[in-house]
Amino acid sequence: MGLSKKLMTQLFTNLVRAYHFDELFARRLTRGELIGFYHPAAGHYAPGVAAGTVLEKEDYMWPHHRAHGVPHMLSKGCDIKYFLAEHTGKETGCCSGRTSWHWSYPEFGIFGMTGFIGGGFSQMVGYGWAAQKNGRKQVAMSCTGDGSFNNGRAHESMLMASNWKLPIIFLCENNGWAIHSRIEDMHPTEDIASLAPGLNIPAAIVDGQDVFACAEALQEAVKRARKGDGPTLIEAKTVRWREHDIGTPDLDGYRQRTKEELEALHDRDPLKIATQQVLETKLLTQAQIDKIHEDALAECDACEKFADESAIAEPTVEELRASVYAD
Amino acid sequence: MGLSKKLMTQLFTNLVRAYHFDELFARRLTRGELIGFYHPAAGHYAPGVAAGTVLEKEDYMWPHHRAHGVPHMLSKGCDIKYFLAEHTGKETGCCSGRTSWHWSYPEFGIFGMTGFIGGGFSQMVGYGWAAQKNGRKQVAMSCTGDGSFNNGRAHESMLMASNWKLPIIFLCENNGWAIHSRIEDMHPTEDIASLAPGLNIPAAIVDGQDVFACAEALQEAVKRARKGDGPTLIEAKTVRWREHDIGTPDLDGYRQRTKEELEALHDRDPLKIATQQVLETKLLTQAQIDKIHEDALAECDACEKFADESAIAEPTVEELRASVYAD
Amino acid sequence: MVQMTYVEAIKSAIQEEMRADDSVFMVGQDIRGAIYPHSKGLVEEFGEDRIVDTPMSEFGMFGTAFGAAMTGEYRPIVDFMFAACSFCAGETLMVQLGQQYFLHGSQTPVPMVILGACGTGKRLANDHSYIPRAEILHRPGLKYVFPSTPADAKGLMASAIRDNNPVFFLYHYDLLMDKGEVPEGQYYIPLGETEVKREGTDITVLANGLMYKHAMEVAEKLEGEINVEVLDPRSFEPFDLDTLLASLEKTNHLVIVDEDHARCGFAAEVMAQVFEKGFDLLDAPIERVCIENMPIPGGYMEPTVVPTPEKVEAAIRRVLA
Amino acid sequence: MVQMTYVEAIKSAIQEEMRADDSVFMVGQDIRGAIYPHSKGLVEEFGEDRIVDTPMSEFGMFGTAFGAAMTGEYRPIVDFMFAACSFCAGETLMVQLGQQYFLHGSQTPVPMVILGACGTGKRLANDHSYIPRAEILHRPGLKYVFPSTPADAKGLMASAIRDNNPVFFLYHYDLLMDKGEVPEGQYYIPLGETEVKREGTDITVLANGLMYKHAMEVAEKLEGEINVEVLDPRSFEPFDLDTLLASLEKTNHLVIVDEDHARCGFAAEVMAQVFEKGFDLLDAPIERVCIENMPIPGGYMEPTVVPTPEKVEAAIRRVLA
Ligand SMILES: Cc1ncc(C[n+]2csc(CCOP(=O)(O)OP(=O)(O)O)c2C)c(N)n1
Ligand SMILES: Cc1ncc(C[n+]2csc(CCOP(=O)(O)OP(=O)(O)O)c2C)c(N)n1
Ligand SMILES: [Mg+2]
Ligand SMILES: [Mg+2]
Repeated sequence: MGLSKKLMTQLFTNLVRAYHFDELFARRLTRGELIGFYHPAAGHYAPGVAAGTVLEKEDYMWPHHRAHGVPHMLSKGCDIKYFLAEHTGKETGCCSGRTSWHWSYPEFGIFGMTGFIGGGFSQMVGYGWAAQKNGRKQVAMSCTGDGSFNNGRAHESMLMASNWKLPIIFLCENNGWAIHSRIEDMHPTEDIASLAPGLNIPAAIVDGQDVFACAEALQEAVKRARKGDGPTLIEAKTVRWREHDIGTPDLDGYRQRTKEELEALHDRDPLKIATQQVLETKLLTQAQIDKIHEDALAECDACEKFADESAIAEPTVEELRASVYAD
Repeated sequence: MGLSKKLMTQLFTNLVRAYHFDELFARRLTRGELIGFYHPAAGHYAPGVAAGTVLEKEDYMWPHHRAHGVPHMLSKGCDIKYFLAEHTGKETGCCSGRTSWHWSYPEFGIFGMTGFIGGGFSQMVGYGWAAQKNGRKQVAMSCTGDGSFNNGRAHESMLMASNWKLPIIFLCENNGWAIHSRIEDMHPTEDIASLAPGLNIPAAIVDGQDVFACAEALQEAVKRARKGDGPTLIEAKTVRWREHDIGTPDLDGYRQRTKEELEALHDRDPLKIATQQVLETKLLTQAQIDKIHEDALAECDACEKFADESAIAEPTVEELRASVYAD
Repeated sequence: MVQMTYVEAIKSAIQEEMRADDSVFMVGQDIRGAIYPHSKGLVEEFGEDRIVDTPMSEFGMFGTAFGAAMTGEYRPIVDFMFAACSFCAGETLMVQLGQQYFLHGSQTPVPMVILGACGTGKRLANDHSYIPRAEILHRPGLKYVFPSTPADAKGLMASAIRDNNPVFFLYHYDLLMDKGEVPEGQYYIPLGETEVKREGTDITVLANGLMYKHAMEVAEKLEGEINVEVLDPRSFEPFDLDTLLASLEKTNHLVIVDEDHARCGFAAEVMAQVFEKGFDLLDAPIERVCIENMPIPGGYMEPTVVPTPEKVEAAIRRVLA
Repeated sequence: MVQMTYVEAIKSAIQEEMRADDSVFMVGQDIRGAIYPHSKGLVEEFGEDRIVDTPMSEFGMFGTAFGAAMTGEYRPIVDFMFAACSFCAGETLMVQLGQQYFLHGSQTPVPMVILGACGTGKRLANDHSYIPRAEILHRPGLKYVFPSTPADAKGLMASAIRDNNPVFFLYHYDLLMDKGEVPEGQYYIPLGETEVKREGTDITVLANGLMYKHAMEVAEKLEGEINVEVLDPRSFEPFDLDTLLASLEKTNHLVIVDEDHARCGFAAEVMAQVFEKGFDLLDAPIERVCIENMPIPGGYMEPTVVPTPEKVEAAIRRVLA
């Protein structure tokens, strides 16, 4: 395996953190302690964790909306308490409580998001362009779902990245679904990666349930990008154990997803797989693993405490008017 | 060759007509006898002629803006006098003189156009959808340039056509240029056709200077579509002997296109190639060919006469107001 | 008359029209599974050929409807899920759609409905809560309706489907479960009829959608003190100014409430038209109560920037002061 | 002061700013070859790294500028060739661009210029002649300027590039070759200053771009008979109402000429603002002279639907009647 022990430990730790944060966000949404909606990871943790972990702080990133980007952001080093505060409408939120669910961590190369899927592909070209020109060997990581590759923005973004050999990694987190729609009905080939040759982009397909496999492929792609060899498309095959967003029926078209299908998806639990790997390779002991879980839970608690104790964001209209434009 | 003699004669005749009409439009624009602009075919005649000729009247079509769709439309059976009248601002114009350069031949499955390249890809899906559902075995032909395939609309249109096996033929008229931009700088692979496998669409590359080769490939694709086997991408490699639109400098990036390059492009003149073919295969005699040219020139004259003698379209504002909405 | 909710009324119009006319079909994302409830059960009744799910390809999805409409054989409904998603279809929707018929010699009608849900209240910020309105009204060739009640929902949707032009039918999340009396069977509200929803003599409030509810709430509250007439345009294009002018003959005072940004909005347009056609009818300047000229924030600050019953009441009092 | 054309003035501002600031770059289609003349010669001076040609991928092209601007290291100019092409970037331009800064906590400025040519006169019909205006003004967070003269062209472009927000800088085909005096070196016109371009006492005409020329033509013609004051907003957002109100204090009459569709247009917005802030200043209703609410036809019928000097004069006479 081409991953250092340090990186593997980080990946494992971030995976555990992503898992616990996903539980936290899902629980809070269900209890009415989170504003808006929540699109749970529910099995779909590893690609985002890998993407965030292999990057440097100053690299650019577009996190995926799945799990509201938390796996990606926490792995990149962002403190999730600001995002949770945002998601609960607090003054301390990463967008000053103005969105309920948008991220913004400019120091980490994460500038915001949009509710329009595919919207990130467009600005990704600009991140890549900036990264290429500024000479600091930054890269830009685009994390989006399988469904987003059916959008024309994906085509334009990959095409321009390829033309200009921009340092962009296109990570397709393919969980096989877009809301109620099976990828088989929405995308004409088996793999999203099949788009890459037509755009002269190298591609790889990896097991999205294996965080180490994801990281290896992504690390390779990041290396290529930093060397100036251009973009890569990485397709990580992952799963979605639950409904698209909490509370929405979990349908296959217009019929309930079957129990059998859902159960089968649990065969490959990214946390179990990673745990087995770190134990087998003796990277970590059970005691160390337990400690990682404990720390993650403590971090979750601290974030909740921070968010819950922060004041509600209720600026005056004058304050808001004064912040529409930058000086 | 899989083409009937009748079809070959039609193709040759339409090619001759397209050539003379292109000269006519170019001449009129230069003389100020045409409103707006004109994007001459200048070597780029054959794909459009083939596309129009292999279709039935009731098939749907999106003509290419190159030569303002005239090769396509005349080959499909449209009387060009209405288009010329439109292009000269006359009451008898195919859009009642409201556009100066848009086409509209609804009885021929040609419903209009737009100045935004790529705009046709979108509605093409609807034509294909209608053609598939109405059970009359219609097909829809999309004719656009190489440049348009860099637009996301192309991706979405081909993807949906592939998913639904719509009877659409995507003809890429690849003349190697988009205004001043070389395809090599704008598209990351050698062929536009390389996009097709990633979308599970069969594709073929043909010599766009050989009208018979184009027609053969397109006829095959039309057959597939009528049988219900779905879309095909046909890439016809053609040339552009002149500037993008008349009066614009003929640049390669920001330098003049070289004489040598332009001269080399003339090596493969579609009219010469076709003439040689019809003579060699004894499809037509020189006398017959001469007659075809004569008839085409007479047709051009008649169109000009019609347009020039038609009244200028100057409706009252009340008349215009009354025609914004359909009843 | 039957009691039904606003969303049931929308669906009921779609059902009636689809039963009556095979050429009506619906295309959108996850509409078979009814990600938004107006399409619930439609695929079971009409089948997958007429309730069509597409990939997340807004240009292709929109084009499916646009192209099919032009062939003259179909009357499509394109469902953008949340209404602002319609902007994802770019110039095909914003420019081509409205000009197609007129520019090409008024030969090829484009009978289609553009459907989307929107409105503030969910606190999800601009993308999801924004109501596309003035941008659409500004583009010529596009009709636009927005229902305030279940009966409006049914009657406007049915008329939108029957219309031979592109009609935007947008509806409000927050009204979905509102109940009301709705005529049974096919029922049409002609496009372009402002409705006097509540009679009054002191002041006219022009309001629609959730704002209509705010206006009614304020009118009830002020009952006895100020006699508020509430008008609902229902159809923003075509817009029936005459009914408004008739109301102003009586009240001589006007407040316009619009759940849209003020700048270059519908409220400004109505003010301009009243300026042009009813200048002498007014005893005081018109007030408009709109969304602040800023992207709609989510979280707890939505009420700070969108019209509320309190703001409507204050405007009424200022105009009458 | 030097004499130069409107298009030279645009270019000169771009050059000055690019010389002064390495972070300014330009991205568009066929701009190296200057398919529209404002970029002629720029690639020779600034190189291919800063004058960047893209494929016909409007989302990617727009995103190059949008993304680069957000990184804080670049001040891009994105050139859409003809201005309506900007709609091809769909919701990224219409929704994301204006909300990006504010929604995300006012942390990440988006300093960029959106450039495009437009205007009637070429008879090419709606797509090419249409001036995107009210749709942009309606979307919060976007600034918008449009020059009428060479000096405006230079000063507004320079300020647009220096601004830390997205600024639409659109210009008119028909003014390209107009000549005028232009200050040498760096020259800035602050955004949001209506200019009194011609003093008068009887009536105020607010007009911009080609319409400004029409207004001046009419003012000269009426000289002696009617004393017309001509105001040019230059910047539509931010818009300086105060200068207009000051003018109305004097003239008490207003005609607004706008080369845009009337419905929900800038003219309506100004009428609304005057209603709100200057109701008592007016001796007669305002008239707006705008494009008819229909897609702009090409051919010979353009003058029938767009404002002409004759229509402006008629409006002035009606208002003063
Ligand atoms: C432009 C746009 N179209 C549709 C939607 C509604 N929508 C939200 S998430 C989603 C599916 C996304 O699927 P995918 O990209 O595979 O990501 P996943 O949720 O499966 O992780 C859709 C259709 C949207 N938000 N934006
Ligand atoms: C959306 C859009 N972008 C840009 C343009 C300007 N434009 C007109 S034709 C053209 C190039 C077209 O190239 P191609 O598709 O290869 O067709 P060709 O003209 O070479 O036949 C461009 C960029 C446009 N009309 N619409
Ligand atoms: Mg998915
Ligand atoms: Mg080309």
